[in-house]
Amino acid sequence: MTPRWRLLLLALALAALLPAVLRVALAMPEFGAPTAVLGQSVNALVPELRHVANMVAAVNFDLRGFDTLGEECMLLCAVTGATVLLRGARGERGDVRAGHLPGRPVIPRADATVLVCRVAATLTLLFGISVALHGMTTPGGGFQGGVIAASGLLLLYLGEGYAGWRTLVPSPVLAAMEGSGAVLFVLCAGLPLIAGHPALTNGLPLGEWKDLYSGGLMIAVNAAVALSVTGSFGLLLVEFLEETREPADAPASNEADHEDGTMRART
Amino acid sequence: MSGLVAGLLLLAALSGLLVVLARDPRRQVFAMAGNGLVLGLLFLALQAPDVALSEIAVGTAVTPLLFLAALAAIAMDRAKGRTEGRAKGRTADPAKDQAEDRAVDHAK
Amino acid sequence: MSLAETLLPVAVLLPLGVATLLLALAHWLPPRLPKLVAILVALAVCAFCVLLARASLDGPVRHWFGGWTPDAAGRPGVVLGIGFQADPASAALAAFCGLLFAAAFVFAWGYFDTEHAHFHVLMLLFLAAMTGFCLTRDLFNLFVWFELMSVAAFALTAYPLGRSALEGAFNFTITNALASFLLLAGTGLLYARTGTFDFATMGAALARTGADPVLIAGFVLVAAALLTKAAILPFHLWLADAHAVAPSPVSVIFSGAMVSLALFGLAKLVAQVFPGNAEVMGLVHGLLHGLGLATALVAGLTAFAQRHLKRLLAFSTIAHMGIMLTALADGSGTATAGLLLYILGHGLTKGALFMAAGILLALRRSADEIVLYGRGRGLWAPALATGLGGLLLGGLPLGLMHGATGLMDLSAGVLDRVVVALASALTGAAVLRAAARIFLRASGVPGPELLAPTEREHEKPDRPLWLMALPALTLVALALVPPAAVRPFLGAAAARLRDPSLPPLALPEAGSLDLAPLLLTAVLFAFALLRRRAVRPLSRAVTRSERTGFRALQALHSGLVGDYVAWMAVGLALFALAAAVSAG
Amino acid sequence: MTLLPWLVAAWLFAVGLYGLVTSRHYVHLVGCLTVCQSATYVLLLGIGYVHEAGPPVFYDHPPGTPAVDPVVQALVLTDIVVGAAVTALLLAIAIQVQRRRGTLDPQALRPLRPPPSAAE
Repeated sequence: MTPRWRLLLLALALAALLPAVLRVALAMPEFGAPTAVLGQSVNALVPELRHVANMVAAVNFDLRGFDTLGEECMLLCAVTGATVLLRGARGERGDVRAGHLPGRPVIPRADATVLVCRVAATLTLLFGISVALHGMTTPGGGFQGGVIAASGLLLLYLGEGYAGWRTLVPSPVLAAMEGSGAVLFVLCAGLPLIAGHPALTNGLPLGEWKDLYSGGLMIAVNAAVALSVTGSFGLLLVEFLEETREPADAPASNEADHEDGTMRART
Repeated sequence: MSGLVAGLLLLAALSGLLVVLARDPRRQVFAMAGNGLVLGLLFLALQAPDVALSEIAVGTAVTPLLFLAALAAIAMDRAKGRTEGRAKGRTADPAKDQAEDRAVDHAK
Repeated sequence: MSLAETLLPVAVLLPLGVATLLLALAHWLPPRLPKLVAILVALAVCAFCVLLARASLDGPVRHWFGGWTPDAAGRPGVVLGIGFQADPASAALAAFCGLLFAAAFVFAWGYFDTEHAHFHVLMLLFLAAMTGFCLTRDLFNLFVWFELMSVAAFALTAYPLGRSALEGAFNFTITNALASFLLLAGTGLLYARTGTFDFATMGAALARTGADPVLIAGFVLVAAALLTKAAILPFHLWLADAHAVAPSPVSVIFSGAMVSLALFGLAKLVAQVFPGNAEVMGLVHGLLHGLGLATALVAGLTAFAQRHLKRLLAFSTIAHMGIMLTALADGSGTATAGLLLYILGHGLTKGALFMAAGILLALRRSADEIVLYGRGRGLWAPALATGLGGLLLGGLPLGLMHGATGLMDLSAGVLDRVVVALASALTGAAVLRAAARIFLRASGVPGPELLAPTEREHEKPDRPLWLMALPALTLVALALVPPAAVRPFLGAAAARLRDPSLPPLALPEAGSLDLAPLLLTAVLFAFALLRRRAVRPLSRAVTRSERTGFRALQALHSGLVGDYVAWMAVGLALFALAAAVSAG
Repeated sequence: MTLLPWLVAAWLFAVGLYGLVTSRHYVHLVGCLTVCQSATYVLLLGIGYVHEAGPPVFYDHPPGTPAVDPVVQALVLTDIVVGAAVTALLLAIAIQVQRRRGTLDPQALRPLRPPPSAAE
């Protein structure tokens, strides 16, 4: 099909869909006045039942915790898949990585840059941990905290340069974090079964409302998610940034593009 | 509906359109980050701070970054391809294909 | 809690736990261990689900995660948590997935010698997603497993990193990601109206509300998503790309279980959530039925015009999905029983056929029936699997698939029976033609299949033949089990898919011996192999028009992702128009 | 006016589809997919919104004060993860496609192609 015909086909389909969309939009429960009772029931019942302030966290880590387990596994699956795809061309062994090749141009950075980046990375990491820790009481939680913590790795990259960054952030450790976070989650789900309770039963003391420790098992699940997400996104960033470095023969990169010719002449 | 929510909804519709219309992938990345920010604000206005926080972390920071990294990798490969020539192993040699096919067809 | 109730979540948690453990310990494990563990886990899942299927014969086995039973809220119609429910059909299908995975793991033994067990991690997550998809009774939870299944499948398709594999995976990912958005949007609409995700509660709420565009739209979006996964026209275009290029052990799972599982999910939703809504049931009986027939016919013809064995098998899968969709649209008890049996029989047969294709890719370095002409001689095991598989697809009056067709025919009209017979004959004859060319060196002048797309990729060769042949032959042998052996179970499964309290359905003994499809297969097979070079003007004209027709089919399956997306929009528009017509 | 959220959701999905169909670059195509996905965020959060209500976090205001639906928010969180996961996979595939084929134009890329002899 030529692009023109394809566009025409889409236009026809969308034109046919338009009246249906309008009919459905008119029949929807009015915006701002939903009729679904589940959400309001959660708001009414769960603070009492679980002693937590953040209802979204309660839904994510307790009521519908099993969804979150599937979601974490999905992330892990995607990261594993992306790793396989990207490493396929580079080879899987860490020790023959581009980052360890001798002769790579080291771009000098000002001491101030390095320092600022180190401080900022630490602060980002702490912020991420704090967001994750306060997941039961304020907006945030393991997922958001994990993403923020993982993005702190990027600041390290900016500051340390490639080689230093690679030694600071070993990908086996990230993979182990990702995997062990998910294992912890599976244990949270599976251990109650051994005691004869349903999976993911929240059997720990619930703690005090608005307290850092509130929600019982949710704390452990939250920590598992934080660990797994940090590992996953960290690994993802590492693998993608690795791609911007040329493996093997030509040590070209974004910053070193202009040096490319001279490098190749030398080798 | 408050004017704020309505305005942000319209802005989201507009920024989504811009993401699609930015045909150059590099420009699109910035449109995408903008779209993520608008969506984050919209979610905040819709009283969903948890979602807003993740959308801003993922939609305006991590995802655009992955796009930039991918684009850098692609640009590098293009540059390498220009210097080395394209034929080597990338596209199968059509002449060889044809010869092999003809031999097979004749076998019957 | 009874043992069965405890086992219910374990069927998902075990593969998930082992996969994550393998990932966490990847750097420190001996390379052979993950392979062995993967096989054991798949067999364990299979065994657990068999136990669940047996236990659920006495009534459904339920498990409420976190103890959030429907009573926990103390408000009627409010289900706070997620439930799993094993009825005989769901548990049996989950067991079948475990079995197929075990066979695929054995088949793939030496294939993936990459480090860090990434292949096995992905496959185990895939398995967990499939069992979760079978056993859940929560619509959003279904979405989560649907998506995990998709993500694992995307990664596994691209795993070989070949040119075609990457592009096939790209098309697969884009179309199926769109499908998942549709599923989520549909879930949202249904939630907006019913305020729950639980199948049973949602069904009760739906029965109370009458005609409602929101509910119909919710169904349409959910159905479109599941039909995309199940590769029903016009959402089917991605399948041939993905199944043809994925590594063979993965194609076994794709064609054997993944697509039919999506159809099973739809059947379950139609049976448990939507029976109270007349408009939706009108769409099911009308539009879905028509789409099923069209799919069977179009894909059957396209399969007949393929030369790449895996692509041929992929189109045959689409055709058989169409046949299953007609049974789903029929919806009667016997048709549902037929559908369940067909899923098993087709899955086993197709799994074996993809394994045979994989053996050729490994040992003869091609899957193109014209390139492989006569080069399969001496490979008796894949020859046997391909021959028997082709005969089974083509309507051999033995085994599970034939029993299933017999059950489906009980309530089918004449048109249905003709189309089903034609589609199975086309796919069976296509497989037999390829087998005759590859293994027997028998061939007429190639017809339109000469023009079909192909690829020169091969798979890792140094694997022992018996290790690949054993699972293939086992699957064929299982497909040949007489349907009478499962009839009592099947009756209970079909009835309880709809309502757990229904008594088992009394299924009739095998009906008359229907040889029509097999005869049609034989005719088409003879036509393919006796074809001579067209010399006379009349036969030339016939050949030319035939080529034009098949060119149109090839053009439809263009491999361009933009086309696929446009056709998906057309599919949605079809649903919208059909709903508008039925609403008057 | 109250139709606006639903129409915006439909618009975002349609615009995304338009982008997918007309795109000439794999990476651009992935960007269009994220636009399609943002339609589901808007739809779901729109479904859960309550006028004059606060966020479903009872920290500053006690339980019992009106709050929007937390369940759909949890669903959207899952959805965002799905989006990131799929995007990462697609970008990884795109990088590899560029390496093997030397182009990223969807119009030039199709898995399995007709054999050269078919041209006749």
